[in-house]
Amino acid sequence: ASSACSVEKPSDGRDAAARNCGTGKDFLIGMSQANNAEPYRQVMNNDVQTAAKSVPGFSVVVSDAAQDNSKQVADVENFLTQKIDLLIISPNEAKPLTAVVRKAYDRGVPVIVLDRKVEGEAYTAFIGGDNVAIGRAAGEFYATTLLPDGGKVIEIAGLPGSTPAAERAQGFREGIAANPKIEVVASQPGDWLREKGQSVADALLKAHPDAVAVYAHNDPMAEGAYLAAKAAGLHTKVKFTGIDALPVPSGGIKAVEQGRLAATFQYATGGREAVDLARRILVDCAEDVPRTTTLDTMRVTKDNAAETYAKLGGVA
Amino acid sequence: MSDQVVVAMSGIAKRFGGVHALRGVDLVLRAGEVHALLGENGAGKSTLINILSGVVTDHDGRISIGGDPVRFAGPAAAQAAGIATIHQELDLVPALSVAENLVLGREPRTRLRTLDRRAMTRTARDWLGPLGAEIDPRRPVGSLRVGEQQLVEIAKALSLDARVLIMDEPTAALADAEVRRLMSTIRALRERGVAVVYISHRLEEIEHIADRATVLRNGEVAGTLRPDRADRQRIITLMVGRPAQALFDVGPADAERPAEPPVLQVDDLAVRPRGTRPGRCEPAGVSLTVRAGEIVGLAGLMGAGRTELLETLYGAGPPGRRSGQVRLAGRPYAPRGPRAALRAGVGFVPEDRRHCALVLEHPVGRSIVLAALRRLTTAGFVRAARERDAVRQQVAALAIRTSSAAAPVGSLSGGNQQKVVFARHLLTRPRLLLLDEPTRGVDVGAKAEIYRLLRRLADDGMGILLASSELPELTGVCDRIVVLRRGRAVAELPADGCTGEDILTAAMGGASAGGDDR
Amino acid sequence: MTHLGAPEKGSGTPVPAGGGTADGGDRWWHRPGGRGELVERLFAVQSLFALLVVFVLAIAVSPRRDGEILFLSTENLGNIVRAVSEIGIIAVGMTFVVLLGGIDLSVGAILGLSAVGTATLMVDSGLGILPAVTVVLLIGALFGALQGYATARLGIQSFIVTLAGLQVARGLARIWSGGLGIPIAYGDGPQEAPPAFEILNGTINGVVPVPAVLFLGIGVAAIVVLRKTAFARHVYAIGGNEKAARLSGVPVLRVKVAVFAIAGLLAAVAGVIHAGQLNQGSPNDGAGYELDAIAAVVIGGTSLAGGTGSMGGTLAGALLLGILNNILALNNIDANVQLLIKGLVIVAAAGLQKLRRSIV
Amino acid sequence: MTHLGAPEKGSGTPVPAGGGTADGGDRWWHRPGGRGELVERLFAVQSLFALLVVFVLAIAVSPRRDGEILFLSTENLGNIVRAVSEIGIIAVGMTFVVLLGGIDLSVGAILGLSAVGTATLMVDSGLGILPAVTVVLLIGALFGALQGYATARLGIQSFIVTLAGLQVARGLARIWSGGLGIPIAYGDGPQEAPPAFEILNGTINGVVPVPAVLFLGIGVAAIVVLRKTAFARHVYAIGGNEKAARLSGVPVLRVKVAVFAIAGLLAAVAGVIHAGQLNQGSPNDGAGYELDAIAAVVIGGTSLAGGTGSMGGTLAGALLLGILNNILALNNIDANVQLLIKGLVIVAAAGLQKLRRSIV
Ligand SMILES: Nc1ncnc2c1ncn2[C@@H]1O[C@H](COP(=O)(O)OP(=O)(O)OP(=O)(O)O)[C@@H](O)[C@H]1O
Ligand SMILES: Nc1ncnc2c1ncn2[C@@H]1O[C@H](COP(=O)(O)OP(=O)(O)OP(=O)(O)O)[C@@H](O)[C@H]1O
Ligand SMILES: [Mg+2]
Ligand SMILES: [Mg+2]
Repeated sequence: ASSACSVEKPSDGRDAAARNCGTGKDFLIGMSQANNAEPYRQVMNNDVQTAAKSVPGFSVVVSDAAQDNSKQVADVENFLTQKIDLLIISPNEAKPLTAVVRKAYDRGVPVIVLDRKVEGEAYTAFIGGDNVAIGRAAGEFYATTLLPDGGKVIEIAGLPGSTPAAERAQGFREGIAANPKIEVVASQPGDWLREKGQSVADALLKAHPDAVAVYAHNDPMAEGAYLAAKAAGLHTKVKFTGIDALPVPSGGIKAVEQGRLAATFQYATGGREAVDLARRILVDCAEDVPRTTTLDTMRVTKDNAAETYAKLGGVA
Repeated sequence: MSDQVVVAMSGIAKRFGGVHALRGVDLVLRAGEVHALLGENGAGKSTLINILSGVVTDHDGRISIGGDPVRFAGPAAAQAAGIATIHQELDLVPALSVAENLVLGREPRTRLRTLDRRAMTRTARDWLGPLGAEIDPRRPVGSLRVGEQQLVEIAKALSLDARVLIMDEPTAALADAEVRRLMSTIRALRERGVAVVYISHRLEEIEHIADRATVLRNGEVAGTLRPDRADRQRIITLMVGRPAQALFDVGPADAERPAEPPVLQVDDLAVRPRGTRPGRCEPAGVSLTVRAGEIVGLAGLMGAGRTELLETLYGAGPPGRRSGQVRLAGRPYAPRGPRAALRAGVGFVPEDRRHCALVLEHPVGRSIVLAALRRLTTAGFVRAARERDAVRQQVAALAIRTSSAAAPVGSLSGGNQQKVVFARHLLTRPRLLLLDEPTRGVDVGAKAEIYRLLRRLADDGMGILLASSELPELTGVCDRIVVLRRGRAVAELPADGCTGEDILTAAMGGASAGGDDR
Repeated sequence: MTHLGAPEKGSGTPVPAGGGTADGGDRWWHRPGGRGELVERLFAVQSLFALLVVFVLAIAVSPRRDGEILFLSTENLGNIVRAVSEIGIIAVGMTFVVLLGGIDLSVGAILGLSAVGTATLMVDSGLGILPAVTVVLLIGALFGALQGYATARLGIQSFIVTLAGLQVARGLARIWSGGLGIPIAYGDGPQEAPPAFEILNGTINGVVPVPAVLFLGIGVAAIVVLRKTAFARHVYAIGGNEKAARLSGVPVLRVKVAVFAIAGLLAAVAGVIHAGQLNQGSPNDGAGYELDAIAAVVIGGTSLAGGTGSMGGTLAGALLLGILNNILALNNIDANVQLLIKGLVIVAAAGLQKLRRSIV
Repeated sequence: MTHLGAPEKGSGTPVPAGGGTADGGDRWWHRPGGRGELVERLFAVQSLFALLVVFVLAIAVSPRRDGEILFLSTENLGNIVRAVSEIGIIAVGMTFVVLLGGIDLSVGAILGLSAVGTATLMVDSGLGILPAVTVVLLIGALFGALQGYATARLGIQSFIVTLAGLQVARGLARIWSGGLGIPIAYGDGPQEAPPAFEILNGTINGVVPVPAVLFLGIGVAAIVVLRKTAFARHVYAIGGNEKAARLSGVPVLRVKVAVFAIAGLLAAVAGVIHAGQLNQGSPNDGAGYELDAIAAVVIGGTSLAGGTGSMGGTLAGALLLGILNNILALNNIDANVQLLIKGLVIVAAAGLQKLRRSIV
C-alpha cells in the first residue's frame, strides 16, 4: 500500500540476486548489527567474521547501530552506497527496518536476516532461534529435572517490551504447566544486564526467602542473581538457570561448567549458518536456499558443558 | 522645584533574615527636585530604592505614586509606573550591543513585528550623545570600559523618560569630565520636572546638585536637610551618629624619616599584548618609583591605562611582550601570574569587586582568607584557630559590618564588600600594595578609616600605589602623584600644594587640553 | 589606541579629552577592511568553514567504485541530510535552550513519546493525520513548557529538571505503548494509518528526502526568528545576564517557558518524522539523541554558558556530524574506532571555537 | 600582623553596629543568630532530613513477612549500601567537579574501562592485585587529568570535553576487551585472579558488604578534605568566580586538573569494585552511571553552577537514591512507573534545595 510521492516500487530482484556470483570472485558482505554492546550479538559478529575467513574471496564489514533503529537504517543505506554484494542483518526491531531491507533486496542484494525477523517477504533467508521453544525447554527442565517436587521460582526477565523477553516468559510458563507445584512468585526485569540482575535478585530473594530457583532470561542476569544469592549465603539453596550458552569465557557454558548455574539453554547466534548460506548464494550461485532456518536449542548442564563448549568453538 | 508630591513612601521596613535593613522609613519625592540619599555603607539606601523600583517586593509599609497607593510585582511594574532606576551594580548583558541593551525589554518593532534595528541605533545615539559618550551603539557592551558601561546604564535609564529617576552611585566608576556632564544632564531633568533620587558617597557632588537630602542611619531616617546650607561636618555627624574626624586628616607623613629604599622601580615599562584587546590601553612607557613608607597616586583620565598598569605589575595583564625594567625591592620582577606576584609580596585590590574578587554566596570569613591560605595551612589543612584570629583582626581593623563571619558576602552592603576585598590583600602582608579605586562606593567614615589605615601601613614600611579617579583622594592621601596618559607616565607631581586642576591639566596633555588635538 | 598591532608612532600623540576611546582604533568591530573585521568575518562563518573542510576531506577520503566518488552520489548526500534531520531539528530547539543558558536532556525521550503517540493515535485511535500530529505536537510543547516552568519558577537547574523529564517521558512512552513498538500500517481500514503519512518516507523530485526539507525549512525559519525578533533578544539577554534582563523588564518566566516549549515542540516534530520514517512508534527510540544535538549546538559555536551563539552554526554543526558519521561508515572504520574519532573531532571543533574568541 | 592589631581604642574606630563583631564569641564566628539561624541549621542537614523522610516512608510501605519488615533486615540494608556504593563513589568525585562549576560525563565509561582493565591485567597479564589495581587507578586518574587539562587550558566546557571523553573511554574499553566481558576466575593457576580479590564480594563480620565500607570510607575522607583543606577552598573559589580566584593567587590550572583527576580516579575505583562484585570486566558497563551520580550530587544540595554544596549532602543523596530503588523493587512496582516516580523524586529533592535558599 504505497502512496503518492515517490516511494520506491518493488522491482523484481530475484534474478538480479543471481547476477553477481561464481567462484574466484571477491565479495563484500555487509553485516549490520543491532547492538554490539550485547555479548550475544558481539559473539554473533565474531562467528560471522570467523566463518567468513574460511571462505576465499569473502570480506565482511560490520556496523553497530547501538540499539538505534534510525542508525541501523543509515548503516544499511551506507552499505548500499558501498555496493555490497550481500547483506546480513540482525535487526534492532522488525518494522522500522523492513523498508530498508526491502530496498536492498529490490536492488538485487541478497539479504540474510538473523535472529529477529523483518516484516513481509522481501528477504532471501531468515535464520533464527525459537524463543518460545527455548523458554519451554527451560520450563520442562524445571518441571521434570530441576524441581520435580515443585517450589517457588523467581523470574528475572529481559528488557521490558522486547520480544525475546515476552517469548521466553511465555514458553517457560508453558513448560512448567506440566508440574502444578511450581509457582512463579515474582518477575522483575533485569534489562539483560548482569548488575541489574544482581540488584533485582537482592531484593527479590529478600522478599521471597523461600524461593528455590531463579529463572533468568539470559546468562548474565543469572550470574548476577547467583552473586546476589552468594552474598546472602543462599547460593547453595537456590538454583539458577540462564539462556544463551555463549561459547566464550564470560558465557553461560563456563558458568555451568564451574557450577554456578544449574543449566543454560543455547540460543545459537546463527552466524556460522549465515555465512554458509552466503557462500551458497554467492559462490555456488544457489537459487533455492532455505527460506527459514530455525536453530535448535540445546540444554547445557554440568554433564555436557565442557564438550559443548569445545563443539561450539569456544576459546579456552 | 514645585511642591507636587510624586512619590510618598511611609513606614517602609524590610528584614533580611535577622538583619533589619530598614525600620520604618518615610520618604517624599517632589517633582523637579534632586533628592539625595545619604548614609553609611549598609545604612539601607540601596534597599530603600530597590523597594521603590520593584526589585524587592516583600516589604512592610506603603508606597503611593501621584497619590495612588501602589504595590509593585516586579521591576517591570515599577518601570510602567514611570520609575527608572540605575542600580548600584552594573547590570548589562555583555554579549548584546549597546543599542540592544538600551532598548532591552521594549524593543522597537517594524510593521512586520520584527526588530527595528535602525530605530534602536537611533535611540542609542540620541541618549548617549548628551552624556558625551562617543560609543558606537553596535559595540558589544562586554568590550566597554567600566565607565562607559556606567554611561550606557545612565542613558538607558534616561531613555525611559520617567517621572522618577533613581541613581544609586552613578558616578562611582566615572571620572571628572563625565561627572560634570552628568550633573548638567541632571539639572536639565530637574527643569523638566523629573524627581531624581541621587545616592553617592561623594559629598561634593551632593552639595553641588541636591536640593534636599535624607540621611539614613541603621535603617532609620536620621534627618532631612538642605545640603547647600548644611556644613559637611554636620552631614557626617548625622550619618555616623557622632562627630567624625575630618576625611583627609590622615596624620602627616613622617617628614623626618630618612629616604627609604625603593620597593618598586619601574623603568620604561611597555607591554605589547598578543592578539587584539579592544578598549585596553597597555603600559607604553611608564617609569616610576615607590619607596617603602610612601603612598604614590596614579592619576589619569578614564582609559589612561591605570588599571592596565596595575594589572601588569600584578601579573594579571594579557599575555604579550614586555620591555623595560621592573624591580621589586631591588630584584628584577616579572611575575608570570597573580600567584607569583603574591609570593613576591605584591597585593592588588581590583576595581570591579563583583567580577574580579568576590563570590556573593561565600562566607565573609572564607573570602577574607582566600589569598593568604598558605600562611594558615599546615600540610594542606587549614588551621581553624589561626583562620578565625586572622578574620577577626581584619573585620575589626577595617570595621567590616557583618552579622557573622559565616554570613554570605552578598548580604553585605556595597562598601562593606569592598572592605572584604581590601582585607583579603592586607592579610597577605604585602610589601607593595596596588590599589585600583579602592574606596569606590565606600562611605565617608569608612573612607577616612581606610586612609588612616593606608598611612599606618605605609609607616610600617609598605609601599602603596593608589590609582584613583577622585582627585581629593589623590591630593589628600598621597605623597606623590604620577599622571598617566595613553599608557605613558607624563608627569610626576608632589602632593604638597598640588591641586586637582594641576593633575587634570597634566592628564589632558598640557595647557592646550580640550580634546581637539587628536 | 594602538592595540591593533602597530606600535605608536610619534610619542607625542595627544589623548582625546574626556576619555580615551574616541580614537578610530576602537571601532575595529565595524571598521571596513580592518584586520579585526577580517578575522571576525572569517570566524563568523567559521562553523560553515569547518563544515566545508570536513566536506572536502570527505570527498578526498571517500571510497570510489568504478571511478565514481561514492560520497558524492546524490543518493548518499540525500541520505546524509535525511539521517541528520531528526537530530538537526532537535538541535534547533536545543539552540534556543542553550542560548538561554539552559540544557534540555529530555528531547530524546520526548521524541520517543511522540513517535509512540503518532503511531497510537493514527493506528489505534483512528485519528487523521492532522489531528494526530496536532495532539502529539501539543503534548511535546506542553511537556517542554512544564519543564520550563519548573526551571523558571522553582529555580531548579534545567539539567536536573530535564533529566527527570527524560525519565518521566520515557516511562510514559513505555506505558502508553505497552513497551512495544507500535507498527504503522497504511491503508483505509481500521488499525491503519492514512497513506498520505508515508510522504515522510518519500522524496521530492525523487531526490531530496522530505525530512531533509523539513529540517532545512525549520532551520531557516529559526535563523530568521533568532535574527529578527525581540523574543530572540530576550533569549540572548536572559542567557547573558538574567538579572539584567529581569531589571530591564524582560518577561523572564514567559520567555523561559516559551523556549522550553519550543524545544519540546521541535522534539515532537522530530518524533513524528521518526515514526514516519520507520513506520513505527517505538518507546525506546531517541535514546542519547540529546547528546548528539548538544554536540551539534556546541560545534556550531553556541556557548553552553548561554548568551552567545547562532542558529546557522547549529545547522552547520549538525551537517558536520552527519558527514562525519557517513564518511566513517563508508570507509568501514571499526565501530569502536569511530567512537574514538568522533570524540576527538568534537573536542577539536569546540577547541576551534575557543581559538576564535582568543584571536578576535 | 602587628600593623593590623586590635582596633585602636579611642581613635574613633566605628564600632560595627547591629550586633556585629562586638560580642564576638564563637557564635559570631559560626552563624548569625535569630530565626535565620534556626532555619539555616534545619536545612544544613536537610539532605540528611530528606534521607530520613525517605527512610521512614520506606519502612512504612515495606512489604512484611511474618511480622518482619523486609526493608529493615540487616541484609537488605547491607544490599542497599552495596548497590549504591559504585554510584556513590563516583558521586564523591563528581561533587568536586560540580563544585568547580564543571560536569563529568565520562565517569561511567571510565568505570567500564577500569573494570575491563582490572580483569585483563589480573587474568590475562597475570598481574597481582596490587600492581593491577595500581595501573587501573593510574589510568583512570590520568584520563581524568587529561580531560581537566583540556578544559582548563583550552577553555572548552567540561560538558563537551567529557562527552568526548565518554566516547573515547568506551571505545578504548571495547577495543581492549574485544567487545566481550572478561570473566574473572579465582585460583592460583594461569588465567586466574588471586582469590584475595574476591574480598570485594564479601562482607565484614558477615554483615557489612566490603564495597559499602569502601564507599563510606571514601565518603568520610572526602568530607574531611572538603571541610579542612586549602585545596577545597580553592575548588569552591574557582567554582564561585574563576577570575577572582585567579587574582587571589589560586593555581587554577593545577586545581582543575587535580579535580578531574580525582573524578577519574574514583571512577576507576568504582570500576575495580564493579569488576570484583560481578567477577567480570565488561566494556559496556557503567553506561548512564554519570547521570545517577549527578542526580545524587544535586539531590545533595550542590549547585551545578558551582561554588556551593557539600559532600555530606552527596552521600545522603546517593543513599536516598539507593533506598528509593530498593523499596520500589521490593514492592514490585512496574518498571515504567518506577521511572516516573524516580523522575518526580529527583525534581522534588532539587526543589527542596531551592526552597532552602529562598527562605534563609
Ligand atoms: N540580600 C540581602 N540579604 C541579607 N542582607 C542584606 C541583603 N541586602 C542587603 N542586606 C543588608 O541590609 C543592609 C542595608 O544594605 P544596603 O545595600 O541597603 O546598604 P546601602 O546603604 O546601600 O550601603 P552602600 O552605601 O554600601 O551601598 C545591610 O546591613 C546589608 O547587609
Ligand atoms: N574590551 C575589553 N576587554 C578586556 N578588558 C577591558 C575591555 N574594555 C575595558 N577593559 C578593562 O576594564 C577595566 C576597567 O576600565 P575603566 O573603564 O575602569 O577604565 P579606567 O579605570 O577609567 O581607566 P584606567 O584605569 O585605564 O585609567 C580596565 O582594566 C580595562 O582594561
Ligand atoms: Mg548601596
Ligand atoms: Mg581603572
